[in-house]
Amino acid sequence: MDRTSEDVLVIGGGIAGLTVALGLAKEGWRPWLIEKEDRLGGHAAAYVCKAVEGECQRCGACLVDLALKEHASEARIKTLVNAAIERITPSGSGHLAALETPDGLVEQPFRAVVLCHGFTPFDPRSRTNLGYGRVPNIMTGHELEAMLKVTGRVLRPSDGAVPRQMAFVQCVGSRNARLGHPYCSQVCCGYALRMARQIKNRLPETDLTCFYMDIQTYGKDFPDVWPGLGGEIRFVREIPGDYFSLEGDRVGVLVETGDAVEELSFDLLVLSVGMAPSPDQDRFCEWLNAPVGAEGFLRSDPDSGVFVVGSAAGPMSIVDSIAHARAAVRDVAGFLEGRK
Amino acid sequence: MSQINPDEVFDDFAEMVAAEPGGEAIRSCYACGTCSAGCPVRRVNSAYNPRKIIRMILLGLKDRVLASDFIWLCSSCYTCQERCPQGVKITDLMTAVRNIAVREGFSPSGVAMQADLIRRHGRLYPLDDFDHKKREKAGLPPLPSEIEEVARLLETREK
Amino acid sequence: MKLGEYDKTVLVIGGGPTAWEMSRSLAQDGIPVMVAAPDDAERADMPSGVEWILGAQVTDVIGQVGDFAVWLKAGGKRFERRAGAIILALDANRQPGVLPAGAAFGERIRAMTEAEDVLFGRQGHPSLRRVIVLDRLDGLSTAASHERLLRFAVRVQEECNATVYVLTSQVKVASIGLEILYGRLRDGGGLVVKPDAVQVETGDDAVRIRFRDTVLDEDVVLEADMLVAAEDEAPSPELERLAGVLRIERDKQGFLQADNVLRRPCLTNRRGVLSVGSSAAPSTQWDTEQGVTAATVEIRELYRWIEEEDHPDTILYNRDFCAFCLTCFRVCPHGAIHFTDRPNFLPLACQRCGLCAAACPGEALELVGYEKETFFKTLSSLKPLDVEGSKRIVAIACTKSAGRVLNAAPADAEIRKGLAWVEVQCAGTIRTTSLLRLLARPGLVDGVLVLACHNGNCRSGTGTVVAKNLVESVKVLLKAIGADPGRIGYISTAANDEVELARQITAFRDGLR
Amino acid sequence: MNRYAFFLGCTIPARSRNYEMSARAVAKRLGLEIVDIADFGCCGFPMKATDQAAAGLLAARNLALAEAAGMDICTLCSACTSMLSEEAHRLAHDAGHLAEANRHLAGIGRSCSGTARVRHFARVLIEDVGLDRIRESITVDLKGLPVAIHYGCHYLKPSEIYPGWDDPEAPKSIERILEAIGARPVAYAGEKDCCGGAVLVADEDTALGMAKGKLDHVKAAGAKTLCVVCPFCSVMYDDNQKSIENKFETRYQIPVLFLPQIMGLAMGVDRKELGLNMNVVKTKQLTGEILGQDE
Repeated sequence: MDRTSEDVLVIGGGIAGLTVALGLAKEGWRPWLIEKEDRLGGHAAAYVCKAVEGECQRCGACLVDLALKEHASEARIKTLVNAAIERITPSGSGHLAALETPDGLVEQPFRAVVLCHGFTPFDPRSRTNLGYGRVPNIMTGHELEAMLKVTGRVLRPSDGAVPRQMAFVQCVGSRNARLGHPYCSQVCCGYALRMARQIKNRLPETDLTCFYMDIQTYGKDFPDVWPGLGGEIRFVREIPGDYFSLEGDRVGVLVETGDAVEELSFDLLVLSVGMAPSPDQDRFCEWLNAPVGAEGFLRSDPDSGVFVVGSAAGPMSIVDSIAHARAAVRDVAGFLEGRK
Repeated sequence: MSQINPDEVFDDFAEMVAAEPGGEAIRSCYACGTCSAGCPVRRVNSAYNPRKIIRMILLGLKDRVLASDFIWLCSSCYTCQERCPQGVKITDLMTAVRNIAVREGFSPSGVAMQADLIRRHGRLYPLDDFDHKKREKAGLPPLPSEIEEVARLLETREK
Repeated sequence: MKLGEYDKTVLVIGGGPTAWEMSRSLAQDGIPVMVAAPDDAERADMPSGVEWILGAQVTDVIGQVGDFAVWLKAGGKRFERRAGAIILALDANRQPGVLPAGAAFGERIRAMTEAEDVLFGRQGHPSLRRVIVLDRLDGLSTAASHERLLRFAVRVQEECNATVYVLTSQVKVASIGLEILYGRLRDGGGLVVKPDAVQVETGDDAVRIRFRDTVLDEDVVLEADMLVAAEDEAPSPELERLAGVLRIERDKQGFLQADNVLRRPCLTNRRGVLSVGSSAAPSTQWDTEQGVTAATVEIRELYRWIEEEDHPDTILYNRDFCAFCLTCFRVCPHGAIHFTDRPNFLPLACQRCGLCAAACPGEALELVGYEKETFFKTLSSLKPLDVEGSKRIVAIACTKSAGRVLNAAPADAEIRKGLAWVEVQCAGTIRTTSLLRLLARPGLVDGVLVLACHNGNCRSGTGTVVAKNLVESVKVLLKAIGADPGRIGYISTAANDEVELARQITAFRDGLR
Repeated sequence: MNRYAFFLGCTIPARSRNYEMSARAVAKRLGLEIVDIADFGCCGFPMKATDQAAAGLLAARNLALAEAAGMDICTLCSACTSMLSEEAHRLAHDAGHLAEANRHLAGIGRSCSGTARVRHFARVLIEDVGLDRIRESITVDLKGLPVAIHYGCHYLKPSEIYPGWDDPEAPKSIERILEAIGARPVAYAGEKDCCGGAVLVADEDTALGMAKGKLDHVKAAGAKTLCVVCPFCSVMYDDNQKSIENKFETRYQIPVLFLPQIMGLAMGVDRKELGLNMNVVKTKQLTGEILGQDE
């Protein structure tokens, strides 16, 4: 089997795309890896290490760095960053991709296309009752990640003060039939509670509340973590109904408490936004007529050499994206080798 | 302390509500509390609690719900319905439950009276001579005292 | 047993669906498979090219990837086979949760597995009006157990058309498809409640359950034809035995994969010994599918690696200093040392952490590339820059984490101010003498840092702990001789943890006298 | 020039003539031709609780009348707006429902095709008249009169029947009109809260309690008047203000004006023509301040 020909296009240089490309390269293939941003790593590269007192919390964010390291020493992958896809058209038994690269337009036929375009964080602006963008000091979990990653601290956007009272609201944009998101985003309980633990550990006087419906079991250490969390974080099994601004740019919410509706207020409120299909999905769906699954994410179509991997295929943690991508290597290689 | 007993449970009550226009999505409820937290009525009168009402229906507490006063407390402001993450049309659901209650013979006098007025006059407030004079004095155009066509429409329908 | 013969056959341990999927996946890729099935139930539709050894138990394993000698016990006989790799693919071992006080299993109260037989078995579906599924209420259920719980509940609903009540504390739907399954349960009239204070009373005609409905804040008493106790995946005793035979790490619960993201999806501490599905962790169908397929990819890569690259010795052994104390054999996290009349260091199994060399009391071992003399030379050649107003620090950094951060940081970055460092394969390989040599350079070095990976994120598993203990012991030493223990410090970090690492290094620097 | 079938419903012609008068006055000044259709009856809203199918039929009948007259409906009452819009929405999107409605309408010799468009007076002002023309019509400087806006519920919700209209969670439409006429909308807590009007029949205490909460916030915010666009809301805040003051032993004296009443003032329309003397809470002092004279 001639593996020197460049037969497979991997779209998206996030953890899934990197892992698939590396796996295929190890199998001897010469995949193209195309990324629209100017750097590889995707969302996960912007996530913070959530270790607490030297204990890894199994978030997997550091695994991206490993993949990048491996990628740097892998000659078989042809990597294009800052590159866009003009379009993909059927050609013979394969796909002809027109790629907009920094050094001009490139047309290249591929037998297989691996879609690793990832997800897009749910935009809370589309549910205006959440007050995001309208009420000061309401931020998303992704914004909190970025802040911790860059500064190592949590500060209120409005005045840069250290928040004493913080709240997380879970399932924002997830488990939501109204939005056509009939899925749990899988990662939000993990990232919110891991960050909460880290914040609590660095600033013990911070008062943390978590509004939720169901806490998902994340990571193998959950049985050790969960029972104790109650002491560090106040868990309220309620989703607030109203979000508004109060004196001193505090965030007010109305919450059902069982016997009354209480107004609670916080210095900072974090919306644990979930994963939504990437806006790029529609184009790929059209070009490759890949099927869309019940959850609204693309599905693989192995017979025509189209594979959807990682969070492009559905909500997935970093660790699960890697598992999915490792497994995909076999399917893609199998296709290229002419096996099913 | 009150307790819900097996003999209060009608397995098909939720189905009955789901079959009524507006009640379709009731089973999608996650009991997340968004509705109750935002409810302006619930804040003033804790007897009204949309999440509890939905739970009672899902549990099948037919008599308790239909004979209650609380189903008549919804101000139909749609705050909950606009926000429900599961697309439960809570306001419309309350209308559905009220309709069932009326059919089963429970309805507050005021509500029945309103319906009766409209059936008879086609208006909630039939205009009497006093009203006509007032309107004339205010330079407002004359209007018919009642709209008998409405009565006819409802009769032909009920036939 | 003899080693040194490369064999591609993969030994799959397990006799159920997971093992079957695993062997089929390997067979499809043309990899010879031998399955050691603990049970002796014949399986129809056996994948072709798969040798299925029924009632087999693996009793002993030595060797390295591509070259394992395996002892099996089956049909009363004990015999040796060879394998290139070993995959643990045992199915879930399920245990019902604890019933509330006073309740006991019987006609009307059954564990889910049993209930499945009764309700969907040959004798067809008994007509039921109501079924209650009682899950554990401590919130520790998993997506795996709830995938099964929801499937069961939906099936009862659709096949026995009964009303189903599910009592749980947290609905676990963090796996593709589960939320939709949960929706199907609700749409079909199923009700999920998150109760407090559950009591169960059994009568002859029905089972009654009393609980506090946390939404209504009232006590509810429900009557049902059957109460079904949900089950969790628990590690079987067989897993514990195999962990010993194969010398692989287990997680806190006892599953055959350490709680370490570097091991996911299917790796263990031993190269060529893989763990998939319920052998590694409570697994949903999705988890198992990914694990099985990823394991196949792993095997393909391992064999290619064995064939295409040369594998020189990784450990230099000096017999004169060896006390045959087996320390190296004990500390090796990767099962890379096979002890005969002497320790044999298996190059295909060794992952070059160097823990054995560091632990060897006679200093009879050296990790190639980190020989004592040359390493000490590097250490003594370390010259922290004399930055105005800054203390001088020398660090020994794990190449997997801190090394990455320091190399990535620009030369003028705060984190590198007055810092010189040397990288090691694992912080656990640092010797006391190395640290003392560095500390013994006052005027040149103000402080010494050991930079390791976070605990639970160490490739060699134990390296982090070893390094931390080492630093503690040196502190004690310094105290004992009246020196300042503040001169040495331990920091753990990750390759993407630069901000926090910088903060801690600065804190250490500022703490130096 | 635009013509509209003017839908008054039941409450306005009998109980809120000041709303009707001011709306007609403003419409005249802005060149809106509003046509009275004598046969218009109850919108159906009050029947919803008893029999939503019958309620829908009443709405369909009114829509049929508007269709026959070939005009869009312009409403003043928010309840009417939502009832009629909801039915129009169903007739337009549910063929089965349309057929069913026509089957019954045939009994009274009427029919509808589900094309009738229903909009609230304020929406017509913004969409068809436009803020510029409203600005041009201003003759009296309101000097940033602090006004608290009560949007109410049915003016905005359920949003699915008002495609392309204001955001119920952060409404702006009335604010824009008031700014255009030189008033100053003041934010206050609980701005989106319901007046409680629909609960009045079932439980007066609850209804009044809801209205009280609003009045407290409006007072705290220092607004000089509360602006409403629905007769039910007016009943709660204006007609019932006194009883709320007595019931809860407090005092507000907050004039409650219909949007067109405030607009009329800015257009220099005479108090009487705007029916300002019919408001329950006296408006003299307020208008005096605005017009810079003590009448």
